[in-house]
Amino acid sequence: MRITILSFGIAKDITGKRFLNWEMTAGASVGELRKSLVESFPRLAELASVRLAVNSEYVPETLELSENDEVALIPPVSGG
Amino acid sequence: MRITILSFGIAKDITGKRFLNWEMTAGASVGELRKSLVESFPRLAELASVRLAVNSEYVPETLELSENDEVALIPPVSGG
Amino acid sequence: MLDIKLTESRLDVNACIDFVSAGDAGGIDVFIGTVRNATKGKSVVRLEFEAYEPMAIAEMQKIAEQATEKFGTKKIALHHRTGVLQIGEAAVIIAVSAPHRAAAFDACRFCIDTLKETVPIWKKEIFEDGEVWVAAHP
Amino acid sequence: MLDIKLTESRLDVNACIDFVSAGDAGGIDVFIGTVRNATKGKSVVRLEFEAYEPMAIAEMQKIAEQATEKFGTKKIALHHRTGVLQIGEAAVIIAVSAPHRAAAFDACRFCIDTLKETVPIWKKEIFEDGEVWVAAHP
Repeated sequence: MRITILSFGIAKDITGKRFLNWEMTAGASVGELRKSLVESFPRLAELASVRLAVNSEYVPETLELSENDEVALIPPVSGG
Repeated sequence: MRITILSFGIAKDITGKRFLNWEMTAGASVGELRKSLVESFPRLAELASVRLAVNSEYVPETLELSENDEVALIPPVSGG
Repeated sequence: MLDIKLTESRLDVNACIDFVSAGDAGGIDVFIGTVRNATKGKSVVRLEFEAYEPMAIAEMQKIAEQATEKFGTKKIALHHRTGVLQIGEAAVIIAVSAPHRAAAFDACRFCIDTLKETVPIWKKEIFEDGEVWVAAHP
Repeated sequence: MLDIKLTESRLDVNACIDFVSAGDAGGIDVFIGTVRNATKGKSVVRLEFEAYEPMAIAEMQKIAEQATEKFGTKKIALHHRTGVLQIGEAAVIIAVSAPHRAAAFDACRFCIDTLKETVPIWKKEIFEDGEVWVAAHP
């Protein structure tokens, strides 16, 4: 299934693009997607943290992804 | 000796005047002045509190007054 | 740096914020105390504030100095109004800048809490059917 | 009532205060987070804020709703800026009105503390000799 990846802040510097199309096997979890992304972009592992938000919501890593989900890479936030 | 009394807020409603000239024996304390004022204006005793400030400073009741001191009657403050 | 003011004119929040703004201040906290339209369910028509002016200014100055010392703030503006106020108008504005926000919040709160305890200013609430000096009686 | 805004335009503190003002509010607390001219002694030239906009707005809305529920506040304005900011400009303004001041202070502080933890907004500091995404690395 296809997942859309959005990268922000330093995560965008690392992935090189705001939007990426990412293939995962059906039923993959957020945790499995994280693993797959870190394999392709090892520098993500150097960050203080990266949260994955699915369709604009923070979710547990165990959540099963669905076709066309939009997953955002959220490095440490620093607003305010 | 002569003391100038300033009354504010409800204390002014009770004494009836902003300024009063008050005679005290030399060496009288702030506590003695308070007693003398309450004798003349018993309604002062009904207030939640009355602090006496001497020359614009909060002082202990034991302070000895001096000729021409300015003593303010400070009922409960309610600024802000 | 401190800006202490007791005035019969309308208070100006922008003047307070401008005073405390500084390139090395990361956080500004501003407290605005306004005149409420009711007390214990009873409708307030307007308020009058009276101050023992020289002492009120001296106490406000002391409070701002203590806050600066205690919390390491950069600048404090502390303005209080006197005279007749209409509903919704600001009676007091306190603006505090600090390198970090916790100090700005703590100092601003210290200023308003202490002001309400020690500064010789008195508020009279005027109702349709009478008036009362706030907090005068137990 | 809540006023949530994410914008590339200059923030307007008066608009925030006007929004939260109400006849039954006795206290307004306003926090202004400004761009500092230095980090760890190093001179900052300017800042850039980037946001994941729909999620940032949704999280800001949640924070303001939680604060209203938790502290019983009347109105909250929560404005955050994005894009390029110069030194001294406001990155965030939070205004809160409440019947009593403690609730206004507590809710305002809750909003800025929570915003800094959860809202997907990122700050890049630009120095003379480079740039850095704040807090990205351990």
